[in-house]
Amino acid sequence: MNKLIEKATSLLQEGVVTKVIGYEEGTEKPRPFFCEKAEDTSKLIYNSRCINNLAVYLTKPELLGTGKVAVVATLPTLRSIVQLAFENQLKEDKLVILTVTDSEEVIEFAGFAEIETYLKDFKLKIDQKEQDLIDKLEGMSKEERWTFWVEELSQCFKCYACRAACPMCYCTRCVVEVNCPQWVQPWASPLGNIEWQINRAMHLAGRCTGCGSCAEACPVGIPIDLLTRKMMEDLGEEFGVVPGQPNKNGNVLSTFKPEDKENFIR
Amino acid sequence: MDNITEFEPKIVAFVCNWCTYAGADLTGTSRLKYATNFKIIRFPCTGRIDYMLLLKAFAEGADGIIVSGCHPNDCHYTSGNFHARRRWVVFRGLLDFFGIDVRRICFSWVSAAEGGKWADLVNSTVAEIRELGAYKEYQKVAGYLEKEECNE
Amino acid sequence: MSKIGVFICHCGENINGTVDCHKVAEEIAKVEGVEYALDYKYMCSDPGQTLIKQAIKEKGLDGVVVGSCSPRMHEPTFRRACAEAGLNPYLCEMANLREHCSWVHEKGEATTQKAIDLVKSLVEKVKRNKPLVNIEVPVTKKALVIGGGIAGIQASLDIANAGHKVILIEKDPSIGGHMSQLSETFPTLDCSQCILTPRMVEVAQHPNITLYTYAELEGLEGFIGNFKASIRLKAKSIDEKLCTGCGLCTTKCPNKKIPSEFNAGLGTRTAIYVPFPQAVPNKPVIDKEHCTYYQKGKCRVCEKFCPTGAITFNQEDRIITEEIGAVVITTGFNVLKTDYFPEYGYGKYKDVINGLQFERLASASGPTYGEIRRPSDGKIPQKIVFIACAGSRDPAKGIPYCSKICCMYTAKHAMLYQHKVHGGESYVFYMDIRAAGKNYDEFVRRAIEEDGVNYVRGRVARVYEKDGKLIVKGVDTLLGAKPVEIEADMVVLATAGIANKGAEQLAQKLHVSYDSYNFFAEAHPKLKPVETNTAGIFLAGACQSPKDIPETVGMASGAAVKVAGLFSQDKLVREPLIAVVNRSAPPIFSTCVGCFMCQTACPYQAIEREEIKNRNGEIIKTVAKINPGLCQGCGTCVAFCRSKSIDIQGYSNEQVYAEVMALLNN
Amino acid sequence: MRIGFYPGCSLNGTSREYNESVKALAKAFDLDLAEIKDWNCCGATAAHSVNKDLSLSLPARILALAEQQGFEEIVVPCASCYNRLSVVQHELTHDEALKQCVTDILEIPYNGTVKILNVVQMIEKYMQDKIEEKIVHPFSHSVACYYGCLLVRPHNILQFDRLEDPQSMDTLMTKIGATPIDWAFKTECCGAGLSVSRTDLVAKLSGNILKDAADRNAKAVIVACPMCHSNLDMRRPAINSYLTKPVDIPVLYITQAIGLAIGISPKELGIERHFVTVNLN
Repeated sequence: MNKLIEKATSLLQEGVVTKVIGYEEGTEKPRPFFCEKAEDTSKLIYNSRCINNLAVYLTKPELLGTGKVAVVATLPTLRSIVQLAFENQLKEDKLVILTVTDSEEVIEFAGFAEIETYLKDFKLKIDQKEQDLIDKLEGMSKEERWTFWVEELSQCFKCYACRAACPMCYCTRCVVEVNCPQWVQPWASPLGNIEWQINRAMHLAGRCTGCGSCAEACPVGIPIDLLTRKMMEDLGEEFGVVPGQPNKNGNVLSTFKPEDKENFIR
Repeated sequence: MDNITEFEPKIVAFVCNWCTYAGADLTGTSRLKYATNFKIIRFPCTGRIDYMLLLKAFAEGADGIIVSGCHPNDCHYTSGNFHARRRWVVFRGLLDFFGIDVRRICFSWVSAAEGGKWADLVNSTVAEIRELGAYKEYQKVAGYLEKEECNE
Repeated sequence: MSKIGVFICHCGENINGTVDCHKVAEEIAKVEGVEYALDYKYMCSDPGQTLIKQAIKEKGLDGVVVGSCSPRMHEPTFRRACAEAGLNPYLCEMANLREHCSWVHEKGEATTQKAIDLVKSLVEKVKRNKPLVNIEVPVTKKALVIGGGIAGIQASLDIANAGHKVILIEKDPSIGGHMSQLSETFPTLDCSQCILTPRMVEVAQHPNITLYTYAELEGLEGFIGNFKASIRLKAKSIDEKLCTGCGLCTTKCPNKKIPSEFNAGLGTRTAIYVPFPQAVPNKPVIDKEHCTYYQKGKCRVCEKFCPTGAITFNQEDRIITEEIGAVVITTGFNVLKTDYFPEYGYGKYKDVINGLQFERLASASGPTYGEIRRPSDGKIPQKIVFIACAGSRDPAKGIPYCSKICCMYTAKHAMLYQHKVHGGESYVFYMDIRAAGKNYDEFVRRAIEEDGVNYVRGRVARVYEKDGKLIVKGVDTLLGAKPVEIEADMVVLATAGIANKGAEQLAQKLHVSYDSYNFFAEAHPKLKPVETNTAGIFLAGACQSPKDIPETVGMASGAAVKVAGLFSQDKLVREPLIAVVNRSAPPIFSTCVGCFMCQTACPYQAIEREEIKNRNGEIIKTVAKINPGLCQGCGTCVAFCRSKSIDIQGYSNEQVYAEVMALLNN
Repeated sequence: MRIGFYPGCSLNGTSREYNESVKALAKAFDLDLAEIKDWNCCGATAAHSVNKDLSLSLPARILALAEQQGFEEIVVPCASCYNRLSVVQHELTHDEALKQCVTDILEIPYNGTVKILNVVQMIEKYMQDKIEEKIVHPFSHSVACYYGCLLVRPHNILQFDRLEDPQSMDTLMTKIGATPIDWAFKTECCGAGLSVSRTDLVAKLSGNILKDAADRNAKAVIVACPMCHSNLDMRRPAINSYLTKPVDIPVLYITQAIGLAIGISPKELGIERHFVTVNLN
């Protein structure tokens, strides 16, 4: 792991960056760590247990400050970074993006383009547990699915942790805060919760990179990531959308092909 | 077309101003008849139609929805309908995964010349929705708390 | 607390026959915010409108709903009425009680109830309407015409004569286009150049027209009334001020073997050249690709002989930018080359030529001075075969459409041949004769009946050479599909008219759409034939689809009128029903997060990036901004925007939301 | 190199010499042509003018058998068979439903994975770069390469050579020292199946072909189709009675021409089976 610590130390010592965003050991699991002093770099860790998507901090100027910032990025984080960059949310010159390979080598990316090429070698895989659940749901009848979600979402108390954890939810004003008109019931209620999740999913269409942070963050453990994961699969099949490889023409919902399917239109 | 005896579904249609709205006008001028429990809302283009409006309509007690605009390549704004079509492909998939009854949303292309098609579409939709009955599942969830005034 | 006025129209019995209009008015009067409601026989009539105006004044209404016919019918009427009474016209909405209610339902409770619901929902909408002012965009009264063929010439002259400035650019050294290459023109057989050249000269001399030849469009930005065009002036390698056009250089240039574009490859030209004697401007250019000096670094013969020292080898391309208010695209067409037809001899037989080449042979200014001679040996063909629809209407060649002009020019060619080669035999193989047009069919009949051209209805399967003859194997479908074989001396293919080289790239530069054959697309096939779907950019001539001279000239004048109409006002006034990106107080400035995906959704390139700067001029935030000149108000961006930072005036989220809600809860 | 071989009816009947010469050539270039077991008629023109299912199933069965017997490639010398097999393969790959219905009829799995080669393609793929070194006596004659209608049409399906002015045979001929003439009848119809019913028409159509070849003094006509061959060769009496000036140009299969050049005995190539005697140098 020391390669990463070396790198971080040198970056801080040479004053290339003002802070390194990475992971440190937490009480139960690794947690995000904003390392600002060279002497603290020893705390930095990186392993398969590091799952928070650190890209979420990169859209928060108040956290980044004015200086250059380094971030230790996992694969999902890299995908998010590429997507954010495509959506004009990141300043290339203000970021040092690092990742650690299986052989524990540290890679520093020259730019976003380089990340994209790097990502091409890693096919996004949905882990079996999730896939099974998706298949289970698809196996169900419409009514069963509906009951499943209504029950799951009846636990939701609108803490918006899912939103806070998602790197793609960077709007200054989220749709749920729009009140003329009040698109989404603001209070926690089955309808409001459903409306919120549908909005969330629609807003993540072609943008979700499947990091799973949303579900991870949910205090009551609602498998909301299934929505976006399922959508990711569909969009992949329908329009060839690949997470972490944005289509330069625009978002899946802001573009079209004349030959898009319309078998459902009368 | 007036069998008031049985259940009368509430149906709204979101249509574009240039093709379907005009088509519906033609239905009128041709004096073709359809059920009264069916109302049209005018939009500049199908591209303008927000998927949230559909959900809101269900929450507000709609049993069925028609979304209709210009045929491909006829869009007054050249590609609004193409964008809409994309949106509906994605939205339908999601709704279905949610267990929301996509049969209750009928998408169609109706041109300004297709007054007849519009009448048929409305009548068949009304019939189908009548078959399906009121959209209780959704309304139950919507009415979970006594209805609040959502606008304002 | 709003004061809405509701006016229910009986439309005679049209509405009142099935809807109880009075009841509707009564019920609506009870709705919160409705100040005044009444029903009347004919709302659109003068007394009807007066009722509305009075009510607005007396009751101080701040919103009006008229329940009558379709808004597509009378919305302008009632909005005007409101405006006259001092109410902002966009505070008036219409409920469609006729086409969408009374005419489609039987008389009865339900129908009346629906009418009430419809009006109610519009009342809720109107409560949220905002007064809107029409958009005014300044107009630069200068037009850019791209392409100096007959279409461009006509359009330029018409616009210029209407008193507006015109910039005409032409990629070749001279204006004139294909028409200048033609020999005679159907159906009158008057000499093409004789009728064209005066207009070319007029263009050159017109005070309102600036002509740039040897020039191409680099790029275009901006929007209707306010374009900025950058134009590349290709280096001519001569100083036009010094050059007198004496033409000595062109006679001295040692490099004489270059196939002449003007003569469709049948003649040759020099490296420094004037494309044809009547060229405008009549000054040479040096074709760098073929100039010995430019290629090998020595020669400069022209420079030695030029009496005025006008040759300037060091010249470079110049790029100029012009502010313009409208664009007319008149880039014309081209014809398929014969080598597209292996079965007709692969362009491997010199004497299989295309229609344009025949024009040159038949033209007095052509390589043979108007005598029909074979390119191979200069002999006069005693038997000639014309093949119509060479490529056209032939999906196998990828061209299912009809090129429209071939039937006529083929008849003309055959006629000219008969006139020039006495005792010559001519055959025309055709699918159908399409001679729709004033004096067109008569013209074809003349070719057949008076000039004795043999018309054979059928396709030609193959052309091959044998003992110096071109054997044309075809079929005569009018004689029981009897195979025909003709030993011809020359074969002329009426090759399909196709889009000009680079049309696609130009379309993309201009953001206008084009069809699958790269012809530019008109905004509406019937009602907007000279407009493109980009406001302020118009079309004329064969760049839209193959067409003949009269049609082209008509279309050019049409486009010119559109431009003149646009230029007739100082400001462009448009309905304000367009999208707007919200703005709010610092530090937010706008809820737009600047993902700019909306840009990719807009069909009109109407969304721009606005940089919000602080006092020191540092960029704090970059947000989307709608260009009111370009936005057409489809609202696709509105539905797409995740943070709901874009809204559309007249169909705002609040308005439609309220409308839906009101419609559903009764 | 083991490749499937589908002779089809003609190669066991009217055009045995074609069969023999293909085999001989294969041997010379040690190419192992294994006949598809239990093969059936391709249906040719007859089937698809009477019954669509039949016209699809017959060729499909052949292809299915080839798959079953583990062939990745099959050589189909008869232009008509080649045409039918390729067309059916194309139709089935582009219509799932149709494919299903045909497999149901066959009751043999069909995937359409087999690659179909005509003789020219076979030579191009496995022989052409070895031809020159093998030549013992160059075939130094001017020849008219006659492709016929089935070998190159329909182009969008076969994707073989140029539709209107094919070149593949001409190129191969130059390799054995021949000079192909530039003529206009490369892909004209020879009369094909009308051979029996309307011999007069065949005489006319084939006559024109031979006449042009003769006028451009070709010393031999080179073909790759049994039908063309039998019309140009067997119908010569009829043809000559149609032509004012009789023509005695021999008609050789491309395999025979190459065979002769690389020194295979005329007997082995079945040259003596022709009606029009072949006496070149």
